[in-house]
Amino acid sequence: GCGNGAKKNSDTIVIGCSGPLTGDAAQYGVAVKNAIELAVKDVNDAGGINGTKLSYVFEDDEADSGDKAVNAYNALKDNGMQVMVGTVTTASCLAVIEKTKQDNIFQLTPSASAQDVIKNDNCFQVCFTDPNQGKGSADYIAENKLATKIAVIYDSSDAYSSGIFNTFKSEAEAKGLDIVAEQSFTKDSKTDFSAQISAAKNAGADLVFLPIYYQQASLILTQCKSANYNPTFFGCDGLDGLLSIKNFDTSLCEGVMLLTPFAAEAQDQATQDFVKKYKDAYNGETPNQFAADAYDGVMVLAELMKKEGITADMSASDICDKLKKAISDKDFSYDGLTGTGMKWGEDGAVSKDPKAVIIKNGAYSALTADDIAASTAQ
Amino acid sequence: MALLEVKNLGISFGGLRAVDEFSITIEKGQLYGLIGPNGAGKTTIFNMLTGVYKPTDGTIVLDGKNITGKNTIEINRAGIARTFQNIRLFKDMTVLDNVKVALHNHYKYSTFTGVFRLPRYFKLEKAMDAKALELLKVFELDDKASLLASGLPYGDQRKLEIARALATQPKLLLLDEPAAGMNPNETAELMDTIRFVRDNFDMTVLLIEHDMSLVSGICEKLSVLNFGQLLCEGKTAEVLKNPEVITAYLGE
Amino acid sequence: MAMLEINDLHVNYGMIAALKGISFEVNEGEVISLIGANGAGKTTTLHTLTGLISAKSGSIKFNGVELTKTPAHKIVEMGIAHVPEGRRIFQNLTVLDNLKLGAFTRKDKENIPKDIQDIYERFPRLAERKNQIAGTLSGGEQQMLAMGRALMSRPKIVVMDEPSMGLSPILVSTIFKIIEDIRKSGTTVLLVEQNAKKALAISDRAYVLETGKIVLSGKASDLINDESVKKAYLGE
Amino acid sequence: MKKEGASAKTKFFKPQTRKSFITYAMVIVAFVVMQILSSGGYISSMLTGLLVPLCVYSILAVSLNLTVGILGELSLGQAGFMCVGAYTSAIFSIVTSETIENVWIRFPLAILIGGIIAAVFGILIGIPVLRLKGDYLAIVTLAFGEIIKNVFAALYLGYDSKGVHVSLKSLSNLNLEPDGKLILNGPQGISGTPNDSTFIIGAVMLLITLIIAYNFVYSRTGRAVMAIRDNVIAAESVGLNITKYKLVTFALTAFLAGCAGALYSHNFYTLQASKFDYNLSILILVFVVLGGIGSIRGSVIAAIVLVLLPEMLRSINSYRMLIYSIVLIVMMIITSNEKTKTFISANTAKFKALFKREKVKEAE
Amino acid sequence: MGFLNNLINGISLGSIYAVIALGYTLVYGIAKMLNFAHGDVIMVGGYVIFTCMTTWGLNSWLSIVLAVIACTLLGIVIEKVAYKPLRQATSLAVLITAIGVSYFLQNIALLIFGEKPVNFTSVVNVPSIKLFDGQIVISGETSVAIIVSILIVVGLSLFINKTKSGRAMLAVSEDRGAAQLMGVNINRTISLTFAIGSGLAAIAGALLCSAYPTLQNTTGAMPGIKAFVAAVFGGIGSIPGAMIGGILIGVIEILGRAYISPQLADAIVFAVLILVLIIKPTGILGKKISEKV
Ligand SMILES: Nc1ncnc2c1ncn2[C@@H]1O[C@H](COP(=O)(O)OP(=O)(O)OP(=O)(O)O)[C@@H](O)[C@H]1O
Ligand SMILES: Nc1ncnc2c1ncn2[C@@H]1O[C@H](COP(=O)(O)OP(=O)(O)OP(=O)(O)O)[C@@H](O)[C@H]1O
Ligand SMILES: CC(C)C[C@H](N)C(=O)O
Ligand SMILES: [Mg+2]
Ligand SMILES: [Mg+2]
Repeated sequence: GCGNGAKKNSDTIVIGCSGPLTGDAAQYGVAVKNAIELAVKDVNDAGGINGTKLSYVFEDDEADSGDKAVNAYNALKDNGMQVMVGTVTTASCLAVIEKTKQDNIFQLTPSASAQDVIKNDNCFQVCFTDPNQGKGSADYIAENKLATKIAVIYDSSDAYSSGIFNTFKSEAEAKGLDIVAEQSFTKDSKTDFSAQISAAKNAGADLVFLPIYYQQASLILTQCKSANYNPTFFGCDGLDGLLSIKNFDTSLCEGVMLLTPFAAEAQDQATQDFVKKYKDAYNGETPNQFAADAYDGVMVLAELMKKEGITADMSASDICDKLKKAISDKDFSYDGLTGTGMKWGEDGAVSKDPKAVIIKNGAYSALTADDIAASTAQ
Repeated sequence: MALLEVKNLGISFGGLRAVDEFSITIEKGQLYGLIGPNGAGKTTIFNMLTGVYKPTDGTIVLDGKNITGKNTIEINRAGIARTFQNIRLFKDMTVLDNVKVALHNHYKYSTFTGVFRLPRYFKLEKAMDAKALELLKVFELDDKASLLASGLPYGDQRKLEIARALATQPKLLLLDEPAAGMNPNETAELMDTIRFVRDNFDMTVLLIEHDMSLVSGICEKLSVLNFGQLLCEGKTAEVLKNPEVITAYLGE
Repeated sequence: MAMLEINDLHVNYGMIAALKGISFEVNEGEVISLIGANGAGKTTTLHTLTGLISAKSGSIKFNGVELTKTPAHKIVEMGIAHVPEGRRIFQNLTVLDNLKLGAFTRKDKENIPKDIQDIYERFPRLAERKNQIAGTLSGGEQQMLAMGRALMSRPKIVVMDEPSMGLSPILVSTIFKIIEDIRKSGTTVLLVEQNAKKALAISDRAYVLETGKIVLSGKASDLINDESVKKAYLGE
Repeated sequence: MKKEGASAKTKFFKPQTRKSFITYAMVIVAFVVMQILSSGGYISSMLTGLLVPLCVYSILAVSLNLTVGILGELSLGQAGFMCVGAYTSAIFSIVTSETIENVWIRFPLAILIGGIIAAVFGILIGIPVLRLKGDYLAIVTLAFGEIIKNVFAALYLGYDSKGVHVSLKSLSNLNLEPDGKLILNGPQGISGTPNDSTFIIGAVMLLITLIIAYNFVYSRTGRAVMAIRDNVIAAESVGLNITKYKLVTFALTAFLAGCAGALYSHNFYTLQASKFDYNLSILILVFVVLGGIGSIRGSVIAAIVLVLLPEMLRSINSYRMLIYSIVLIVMMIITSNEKTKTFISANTAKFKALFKREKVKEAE
Repeated sequence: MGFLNNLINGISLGSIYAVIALGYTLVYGIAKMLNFAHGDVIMVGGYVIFTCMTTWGLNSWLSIVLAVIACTLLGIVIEKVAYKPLRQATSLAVLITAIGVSYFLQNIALLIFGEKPVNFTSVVNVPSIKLFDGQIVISGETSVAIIVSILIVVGLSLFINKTKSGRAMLAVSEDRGAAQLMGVNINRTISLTFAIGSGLAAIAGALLCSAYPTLQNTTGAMPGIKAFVAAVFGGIGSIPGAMIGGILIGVIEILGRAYISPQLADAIVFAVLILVLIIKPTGILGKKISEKV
């Protein structure tokens, strides 16, 4: 560890996070940043950590996988970060995990979902691990006999998307599902999906699995419609946000199924409260699942800190040692926006139940046997 | 044996027969002039002699070696150097470096030697500096050696081009309108320089020029080109009296 | 009042002073020569005149209008045409297109074809090559094109920078004849020439430029007999 | 005039030698200062973390300047060469991390391998492409860089008892045995690269790069390359082999970029190919142009300033990149506008004259 | 049938590239600069239309007209502020400034419109054409894009060859100094070029965002690069070349994706580009400019 000669604000406990605030992926970084701000405020309003206030610092890493991510991390350290709720994306996270390990800083990423992110013992995730989602999706489709012929459209240049795809594929094979079309796109060509759609259509796929983000998914839905192709669409948490795209014809989403821990349109009180608070604070924006993950992340931390009696003058390393143990304690569990009874193992992965939801009448609703019957009947 | 023997050279551009059936023989040590109206094809002949254009017909033999159809680099190595009608210097390099570049094929050391500055580098660079300065002195450019070529006045640029051509140590020097843009005094100086070069470097010179004072002052023989074809050739004084040459080219 | 009045003109290239305060004038209908050695500043003078480079100080008045503050394209409209050193023809356009661009500022569209015919008569070679890409013309042909192009704007005054450079003797005579024709047709000419003898022969007056300063001026017929001019510029 | 020429000759150093030695001295001084400061704990983690990347970007800028400034060709593929160097050297280090334990042997080897393979790529792309000029060459180099990036991003590579497995499709197509070792994981890139890069190595590499660059420029080859830049036809007419020298320059640029890539990849545990996109190539070009085309020292200074700038602007977060862009435009205009350029050169000349006079006085 | 479908998809993607490439090539051909900010002007056009239609509820025609006006003005302003001071500078310096402008536009848009992508309502209400019982569908956006790009090609060619301003552009593209000597107002001509180029960018923005209805501050970047590739492919500076280049790039991209490998489709496009340029170093319709020695 190099000189920790940074200014240290001694009366608050400083949470740090880095994520993209500029560039292509800025929306994810901003969502997480907003949610952290909201959560920190909520914690402080409720009396802070045994009286000590929380504060946060957020740095732009442009979702970079190299020096920019490390720069952002170092800037956080210089700003007195004691615990990290980050980073937002896998790319940047992989670039800093060894640093947090060296510096012994506790790291709880809200949204970086690759498996490798949590390979060190000081790193934990709020979101699902990509392979889990891939496996979960394949299992769900197989168990509910949603389809016989499946097409996949994924982003081969993205770790999240190809991570899910890789495990989905092997699990699907194991479960005897028939993947008739494996179509990918890349970061550089993510607006035109005509070739992928026509491949899926020609292969006669009746379900298209979309382990991608909602923005591309919305284009795929639009383009499928104009290509006269109406399969069942199935996706993961990345699809959350579909309904809140400004000015998007949400009727196209009718019948889209997804496995997600969070849905902004869900009717439970906690979600409703959070969504309302978020909308009020940020020009009526609807929070996506990463915002929810980040909110949960801060809340989990606050809970643990209270329990461990963390104070502002503790060193990052001491805090890390305490929180590491506390979070993977068998008795610790947390009920949050993205799941009830969330628990963490020593591997750093979270165990929580994904909800299978379907978009019906412009809102999410839990997936029922009837829905499944209806969709397979088509 | 003649130094340069060109037989039946010809080239076309699209439909235009720019040069046709052109032959010329130049003896070693001669100062030979190529004249003719604008657009007659003089520069085009230079371009074929130096491999810029590939002739469609004919042969070019230099010092007994057939160089027809060879590329510019091979031809330069075989012994022909030239200047250009529209000056082509290495503008962003110093006067000295312009000449040193042309010494390239005579002072060889590898890129590796250069990058790691082995002793050979220092030895050869020193020799090149000396040689280049010696050449520049001939053209009275030695005190401008460290200036950028682009900053030189027009007349000096022409002289530098000749110095650069000489540095490749050719057997035959082609000069394309060396006196263009010079006033009579400067032209007279240039004539002395060309003679000096011929005598002291054992050079053979073929030049294109429209300035009759230079042509009649230094050329021993002339070929006159008109519409791509040889109009006449012979001793300078005689050619300049030829009535056909007078009507086609000289006027009055 | 003279048509063109240049007063104490200074021009710099970066740190280098190319013109160090020159003054001269050109009257309507005259042919004026500027002579001088290489690098004396002749081209620089003409470039400043037509606005291609800007003056450091001094003034240039054309029929009373200050040119140093006028943008180049306005200067052309006012009736000054420039045959630049090195020709500067449009390399990738045809001969005809080049001539048409010469008439760019003209409002009398209907007369343009006739003027093109006139140019073709003066330079028959251009008529033969009217559809050739100008960049592939021989040097002499390009010079003819540059002159023809300048005349297409029907200027009040033509400034010419070494128009005889690279031309065959017969064409040099032609060019000087054309210059005389031009002056006869009422156009004023400001001529920069290395061929001082010929230039002086057709000029009314001349100025001698040396390293950015005018060192001598007077009637052309006087200068041609001046010993120092003879020695320095006429090669006698 | 004459006098000056004579006295220049008697001077011990040629002006170019002086120029290069000043640059070396600047790098060494900067290195020593940073070392002292960091050992005293006076610099922030951020600056400490930036030291190696600063060396990397400086090397990249200097090497690109050889192609852009000395050869005069616009290349937008620098990131591609860097990517090749970064990946191949990292693969080498991962594979050999157990067999060659001595870092001082392994890492230089890795850097060399990265550089050499990148140079091979440089030649491969160079041969067909050198017929092209200007913007056509630029687009082809950009295309080449994008191809490299896309292929590496799609590449899965691993080895097990049965040998090496490669796939361009997906992890499962790799058919790796459970005990196998995965080296390249498609878009997730490469991970587990030993962190061998240190500031010392970076600074030494930068110094070597500068020496190579300066010596190259002021050698027979460099002169030939500049002649080609200034006038191809004239260069041919004095017998220069155009293709050869273009290739040599291209290969050298690629080699140095590859070495920089190696330094870069060994500064992180993981690396993804998406990093090496055309934006990175453009960024490096920005360094070169802003530092002054053909000015090697300028490249280094511009690289350092422009890498530090956005980091310095962190406190204004959302306006950071906006300000950066404005600064870039303004700097470009100041350094390239005729009027401001004359103004600056006039004033630096005055300043220098003043300085000289004082020196003379001192001497007296 | 599948092939036909892919071909049509390729043409529809390509026709969008073509419209963008036309603006690119115009500015390049005349101002002799690679305007890297062109793609971002497209993005601005998209946002203007979005604001007009969605926020203010104007109709699509009016919105397009407003966007064209806005982008034209923007083009002129950018030219005046950022490029004009660099008239005498190297083209590389101008290129870097253009990159600065590109960053500037992206980040200013980020501040104004936020980081979240918005969904764009298509400005096209031409019905799609269905062939073979709907097995092949040509969307309205595609037909419009093709027609628009043809109109632009014809319009620009006529403008350049037949009008006085057009001839001024030709002269400026050849030799600025000489053009000045002909009485051409260089600044005005370059401004006009930027105005037209940016106006075309607004139209390209309308078409791009209609066909692929999502819009964020980086929307223009990648299509800008692809269009640059298309312009070079067709022979940069050549107006019909830009159109042909655009369509070919689109078709190659889609066919590559469909028949070779979706992951490597971009790599394939670039590889084909390299191949074509090796065979024909000035692009498909680029004229070979040989230098007379
Ligand atoms: N690359 C080319 N393409 C087409 N025509 C050409 C080309 N090069 C030369 N020509 C034509 O060939 C003829 C001869 O040109 P060349 O340059 O050899 O003339 P020249 O005798 O040198 O004239 P000058 O004395 O005016 O320089 C001219 O009519 C010219 O237009
Ligand atoms: N672009 C330039 N940059 C720097 N110096 C220049 C530039 N153009 C001309 N000069 C210098 O300015 C001085 C005057 O040059 P100018 O071209 O006006 O001379 P000239 O009388 O036309 O000569 P010539 O007969 O050779 O055409 C010369 O010393 C020349 O080197
Ligand atoms: C915020 C998301 C884009 C992050 C994504 N789950 C990742 O791992 O990269
Ligand atoms: Mg000629
Ligand atoms: Mg001159």
